[in-house]
Amino acid sequence: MIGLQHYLTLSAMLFVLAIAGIVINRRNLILLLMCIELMLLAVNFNFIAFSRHLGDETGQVFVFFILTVAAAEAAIGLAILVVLFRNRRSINVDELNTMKG
Amino acid sequence: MYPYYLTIVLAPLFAAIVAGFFGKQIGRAGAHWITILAVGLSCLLSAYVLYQLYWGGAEPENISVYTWAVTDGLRMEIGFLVDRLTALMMVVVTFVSLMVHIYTIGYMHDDPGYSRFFSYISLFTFSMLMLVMSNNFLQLFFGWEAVGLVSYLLIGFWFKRETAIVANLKAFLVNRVGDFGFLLGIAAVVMFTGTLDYAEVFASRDSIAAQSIEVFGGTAWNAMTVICILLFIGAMGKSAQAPLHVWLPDSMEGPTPISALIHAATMVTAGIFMVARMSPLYELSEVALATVIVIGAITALFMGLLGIVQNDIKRVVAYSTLSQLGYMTVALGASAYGAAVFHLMTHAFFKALLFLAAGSVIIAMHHEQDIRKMGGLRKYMPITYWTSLIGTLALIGFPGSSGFYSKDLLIEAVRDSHWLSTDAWVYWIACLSVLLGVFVTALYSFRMFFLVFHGKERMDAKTRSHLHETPAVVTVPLILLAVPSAVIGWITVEPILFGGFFGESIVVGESHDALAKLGEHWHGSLALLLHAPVTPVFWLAVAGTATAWYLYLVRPEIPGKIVERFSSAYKLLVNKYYFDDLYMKGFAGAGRSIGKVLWEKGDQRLIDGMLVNGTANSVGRLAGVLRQLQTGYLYTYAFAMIIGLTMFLGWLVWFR
Amino acid sequence: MDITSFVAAAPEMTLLGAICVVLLADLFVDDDKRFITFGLALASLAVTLWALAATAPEGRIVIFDGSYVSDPLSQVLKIAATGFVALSFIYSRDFLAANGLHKGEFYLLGLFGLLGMLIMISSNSLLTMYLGLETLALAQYALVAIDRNNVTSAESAMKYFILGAIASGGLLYGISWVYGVTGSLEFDEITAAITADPSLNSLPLWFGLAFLIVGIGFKFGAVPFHMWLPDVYQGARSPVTLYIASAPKLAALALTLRILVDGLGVLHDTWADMVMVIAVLSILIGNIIAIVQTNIKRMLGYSTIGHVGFILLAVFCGTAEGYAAALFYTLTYVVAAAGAFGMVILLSRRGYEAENLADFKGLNARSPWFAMIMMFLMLSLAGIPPFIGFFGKLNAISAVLDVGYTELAVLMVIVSVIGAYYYLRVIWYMYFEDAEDKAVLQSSADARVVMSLNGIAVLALGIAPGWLWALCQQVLG
Amino acid sequence: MGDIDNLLSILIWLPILGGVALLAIGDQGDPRSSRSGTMRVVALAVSLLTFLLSLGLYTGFDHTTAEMQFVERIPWVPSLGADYYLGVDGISAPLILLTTFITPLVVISAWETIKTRPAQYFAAFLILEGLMVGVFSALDGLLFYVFWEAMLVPMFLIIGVWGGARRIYATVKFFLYTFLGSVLMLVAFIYLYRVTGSFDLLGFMDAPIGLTAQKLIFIGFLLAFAVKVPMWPVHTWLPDAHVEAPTGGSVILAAIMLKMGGYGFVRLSLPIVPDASAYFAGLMVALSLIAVVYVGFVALMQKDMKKLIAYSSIAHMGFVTLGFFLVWFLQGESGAVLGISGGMVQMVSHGLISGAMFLCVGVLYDRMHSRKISDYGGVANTMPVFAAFMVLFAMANAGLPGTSGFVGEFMVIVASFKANVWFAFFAATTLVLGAAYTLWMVKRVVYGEVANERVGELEDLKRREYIVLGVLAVAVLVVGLWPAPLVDMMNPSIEHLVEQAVRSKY
Repeated sequence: MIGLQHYLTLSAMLFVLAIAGIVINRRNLILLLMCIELMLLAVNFNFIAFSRHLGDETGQVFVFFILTVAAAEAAIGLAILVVLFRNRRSINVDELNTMKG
Repeated sequence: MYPYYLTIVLAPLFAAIVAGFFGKQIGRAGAHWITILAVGLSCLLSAYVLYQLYWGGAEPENISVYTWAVTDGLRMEIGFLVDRLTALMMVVVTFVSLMVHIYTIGYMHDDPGYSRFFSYISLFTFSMLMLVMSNNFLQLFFGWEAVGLVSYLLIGFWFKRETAIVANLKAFLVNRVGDFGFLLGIAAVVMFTGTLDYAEVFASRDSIAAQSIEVFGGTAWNAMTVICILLFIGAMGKSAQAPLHVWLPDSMEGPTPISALIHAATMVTAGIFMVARMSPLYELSEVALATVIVIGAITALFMGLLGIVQNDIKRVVAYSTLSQLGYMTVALGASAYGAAVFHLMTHAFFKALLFLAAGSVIIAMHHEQDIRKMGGLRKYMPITYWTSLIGTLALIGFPGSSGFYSKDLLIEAVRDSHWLSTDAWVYWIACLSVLLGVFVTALYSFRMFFLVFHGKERMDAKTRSHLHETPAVVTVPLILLAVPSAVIGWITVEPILFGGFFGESIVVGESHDALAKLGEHWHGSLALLLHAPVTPVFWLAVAGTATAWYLYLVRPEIPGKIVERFSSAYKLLVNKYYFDDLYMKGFAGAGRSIGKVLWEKGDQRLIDGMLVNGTANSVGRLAGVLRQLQTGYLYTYAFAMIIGLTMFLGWLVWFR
Repeated sequence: MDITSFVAAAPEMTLLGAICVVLLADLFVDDDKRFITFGLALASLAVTLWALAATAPEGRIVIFDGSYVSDPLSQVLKIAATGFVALSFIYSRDFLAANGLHKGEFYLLGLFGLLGMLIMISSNSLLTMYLGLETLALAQYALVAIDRNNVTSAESAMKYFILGAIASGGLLYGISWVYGVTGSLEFDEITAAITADPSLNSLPLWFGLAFLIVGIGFKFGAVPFHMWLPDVYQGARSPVTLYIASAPKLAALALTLRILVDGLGVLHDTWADMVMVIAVLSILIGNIIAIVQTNIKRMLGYSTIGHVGFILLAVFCGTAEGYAAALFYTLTYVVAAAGAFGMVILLSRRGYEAENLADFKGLNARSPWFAMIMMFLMLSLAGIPPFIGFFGKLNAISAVLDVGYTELAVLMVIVSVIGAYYYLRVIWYMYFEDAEDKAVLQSSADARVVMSLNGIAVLALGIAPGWLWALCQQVLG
Repeated sequence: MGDIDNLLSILIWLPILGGVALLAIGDQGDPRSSRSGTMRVVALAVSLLTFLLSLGLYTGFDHTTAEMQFVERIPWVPSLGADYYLGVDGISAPLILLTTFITPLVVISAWETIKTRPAQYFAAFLILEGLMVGVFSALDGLLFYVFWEAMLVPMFLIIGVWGGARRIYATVKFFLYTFLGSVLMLVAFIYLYRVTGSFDLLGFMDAPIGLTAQKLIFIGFLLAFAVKVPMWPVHTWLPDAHVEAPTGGSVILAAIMLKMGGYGFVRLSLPIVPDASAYFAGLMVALSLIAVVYVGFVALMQKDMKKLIAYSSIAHMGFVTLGFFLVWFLQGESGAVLGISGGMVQMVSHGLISGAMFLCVGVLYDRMHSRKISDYGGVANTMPVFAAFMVLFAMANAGLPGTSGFVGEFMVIVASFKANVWFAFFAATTLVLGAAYTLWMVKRVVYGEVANERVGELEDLKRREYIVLGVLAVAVLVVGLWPAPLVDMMNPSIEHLVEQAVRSKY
């Protein structure tokens, strides 16, 4: 029987994967955006699992909000990416360090 | 009498202020007139006060002028205690001061600092009067330091001379060493009596003597001994007793009038006066008296020896002053306070005379002070010659002169002192010193006298052509001082020493009273004079004079040979027993080195370098390291967040 | 639930309506008449303020099924946030116009950001909070990137976005756990649930809590979630930095107080230690690294981190006085910080951003008045009396001492000495050094007047701080 | 004049408002011309008016009571229990008078020597004056602290803007050093506020506090006050600050700001934490004596006149702290009041003397632009009047009786002898050391042949300088010759203080 903890574990793994992707990836910014989406999905997973477990719809409503916001976030993220690329001709994470110290 | 006292004190102060601040307005004549008139007035009134106290039957007065401050039950006042001791000092001070004022007109005639000089010596008169008239320790210290200040200013009067300004700094600092002890002594007085007033302190002297104080752990010292020795340290500074004597010869860098006034007649005797004034206290401490007499004996003999090798006319007189101050101190230590004060008085006259005469010679020699370049001045300066002779005879204690009475009786008092029965070694040190001192005194005095006034004329031709007697403003004071130098002893010895002149102002313990013992055999001045040729003192003086005559007039080549023969002893004397080297290179040098080490190593390197700037720098370095964490890379930033999160989680799981 | 209860949410609605008006109007405004948009934006803020004043609640009103709350705290924070947004608009106009950035977007994004803040401030559930947070965050990401031709802006926007997204992801993850454990998103109900069943107060809930604190720490810029802050402060154009540095701090405080106090107040024992750790790290690292900065925006960024540490230390106390101190500190800090960034803008002109410390050299010779104003601001930030920043520190330290953490109080004061150094450096550049740049200041009269008032305010508030402190105590009493 | 209401408030705010007015007036015309200006006149007028009004503190002072006088109290930050609470007693009133007395002199001394931004210069001093009066009159801890810290700002600017070559290092060091010292005092205040529920200083004095807490509070106070005094070993900011500060800055710093440390000890440490004060008394005395001896030696080797005077200030302030902390060595005996009186008189006197010494150096510096002793020599030849003043003040600095410098030293030495012979012994070394470093400097600067051409071209005192030094000289002599008015003013308060200091509070 697949129980709550399995969902939670899966979601946690997704979350960790997302974070690992952000920390380990040093090449492409697009990948970072994808990792962020993954992270939000992990959260959604959690919410739905809890919602089902508690028998309470609020969690699922929250998921809809998250999906909407995620879309907006992706839009803005990509827009910034475009601006960045226009200026630097590169979306390499490794080169994003003109400010430091 | 109170208005008189105030006038006596304030007149010189007023004159000093006028001459000092308005010197330009009143002109040179104005400056000397106002100060002379003021000091003359003080002198007259002082004489009147003395007259009233001795013949007029006036009682000693103890008056408060104003309250300086009161706190914690300690009254600090300014006030006068005028008794015969004070009155005598007042007369001596104002009289010598007056003479010096007059003399200065001639001596400082061409000096640009003319009115300043008059202002200073008037100010000195004021300070000295405050000192002697004080009725409490605070004011005593005031006067004590004020005369020190004026002495400082006057030694450095010719402030362009490097030697002068070194000398005045030295004088002030050495005096400060003495004052260090003096002030602690006053603090001790306050501690044991809770008051600064002489009368109250004297009244509780028995209770002081009954107390003790722990200075070094475990050793209890008698309170009276501590107080008296501390106070005497002050006197050692001011009265130039060994080893705090080094400033006095150097102080001769000042103009000659002040050498006469301050560094011979008055200020340097302040220490003697102070101990005499404190006689009720000293009488109760054998240890303190022993200290006093030993220090005095050492000074009397060894400083006299130095006089023999000096070639500067003023320095010879200065060493003679040191030696004579030593005599007075010995008398104090022998509880013969009266003899000390008596010698103080006669010494004031004849030593002022000698200095002024020396000054007269210096004027005539165009400020040449080396006696090797003089000689045969007798025929050029008869007045100076004769007055000098009187002074010199008084100094060596030639029978009949004032010095004879004071010194002879002083030595007798020492001989009869209680020390023979209590502490024999102290007795013999004192006796031998004062007796040998007589010979030494005669030797250096007449050495100088002969070298200056007799023998070959060793000055250059130009100087010789200008030699002549000095003007009246110089010679009149010489004559006026020569008179008391010659006769004052004869007249006053009986009343002062044996007539109970000091009354209550000097207290001597029954068993200590050597003068009283002498008094039992007292048959008058004439008897003493006639008795002189059978005393060793007389023959020692004669021997000294004869030696001087032989060595410096008859066989002038011998001294050189002696120097060659005893070169190490000579070197010791010429270098003044190396005291100056010890102080300048030793103490002053060590002080500077300590200062340098503390400053450079302590302040700059340790405190500032390591602690203060070190802390600041390490914060700066830390900042430099920490900023490296901000790499600029996104993944580092994210990683930092993850670390934070992980730490939270770890803490929650394992430590919460 | 009747329609009248919506009145409590009137400020947000009014603002939203006004935003729509501005949005539309701006379409018809030429570049050279952009002041119309500026005016309309200010008017929107004015209307919002009016709405705030008109709907001031007596006590605590909860509407929208417990998702929205209006209470004295929200009133104070909203009024302040609106005011600071207005302040940043006024300071920014000249700079934007001079640098070809004077578009409607700046104002619109700013207003949208404000809307997000108002929502955060009034949120009574985790959902509302998240929505408000994202509204604000998205507006801020866009604002940072507003200068499309500026490479550092783009870089900092990217950093801000990525890290912000991680933080909100973490926050959401935490929310999901809190929701899962307590079965509710509303703060009141969360508290009620935990109180009813103390066994809930255990690891799963704490797990969520930790993630929430990550979100809070990021929003505030507390170490170690602070890394974005210096880069964004430095990289964004000065008006944007000003915007980010001022009003959103109030929203962040609301975030903290609503979640940690309203929602999870009963978990104080658990979150206090975490908050303390990040607070202590913040005051240390923020103040120390600031010493070696040469860019004033970056320096102020690090200094912000230090100040955040103080705010969080006040929150850490978990007492009403501590929360009041946090509120007081935030309000007074933002006044001074807004002024400081405003001064950076004031000194800038076409194609030249006065963002290096060296640009402040000799300001006293160029303009004694503004040098003095800047000095006031710096002294206030350094916590020197009689400027208001001192009282912020005083209250925070007092609150910390009250809960018995003397060592912490000592650390706080010592760190403020370290902090004083870099503020003093600004003053010494202004007063003791000679000017490298002798140009006359070119800003409009209104900005100058507001700037002056801003500077005087930190002094005046410092001389009479009583009412503000009383207000803070009353609001959080 | 004693019946002006709110006299203390006027003394605080009049100069501050005057300073603000000066800033508003600004440098009219060419600031370089010595004749420019309303603002100089305004500055002088305000400072003189403040001084005249402050005389009301003396004339209206009740010498018989230890109670606070001229009290003003209105709520200030009621939510913090802090009041705008002012008042003076015999301890603070003389220091306020000193402040208002010195400030006009500083204004006059800077009349034409400050050429850059004179309006700001004068304004800084006036504002500083107000704040300093505030420190001395505040009876509320918070108010006290506000004035205490705010004071740093004008001084920071004064040193930094008008100072010498290394002014920035010096002024930042000054600021951070003193700031670091005083923040812990703030913590102590807040703790006391927590205990008593208000910031009332008099309330602090009556509150019972445990010994451990007292010790911690004492340390907090100690750092604040020891840095200000400054006591060894936290004194190193002072020489730097003094050397780099403009003349006026040095004068105010030495004459008044250092006094705040001493004032703090008597106003706060002794009465508020008596048991801890007793506990630390040995340490305090030791530090004071180190200050006297160690710093005396250090002063001897200084090559810079201002640095020398700065070090001598440290040594002299050592007497102040020595006098204050003798109380516990004199339990049950008289002498405690004497020691504290001595310390207080020493503070006033040092204010006059060090101010005068710095002004003297300023006079030379204005002419030669050098503070190095070796650049001088034989100044007396070209500046005889100046030389006279310099010697007078040097003698006062060396503690010559008849000058104010003697009074405090005398009282403290007498009191310390009662406490312990060795205290007195080390304290009295100042007689020698003080004279040595001061007079050695005088010898090298004032006396001797004209050292170089520039000394040969020196002009003697201008009328303005003459007035300033003359006024100070009179003050130094008056206090030295008749300290009774000063001592009487302080006595009841000090007796009360001793009672407070010897009781136990836990």
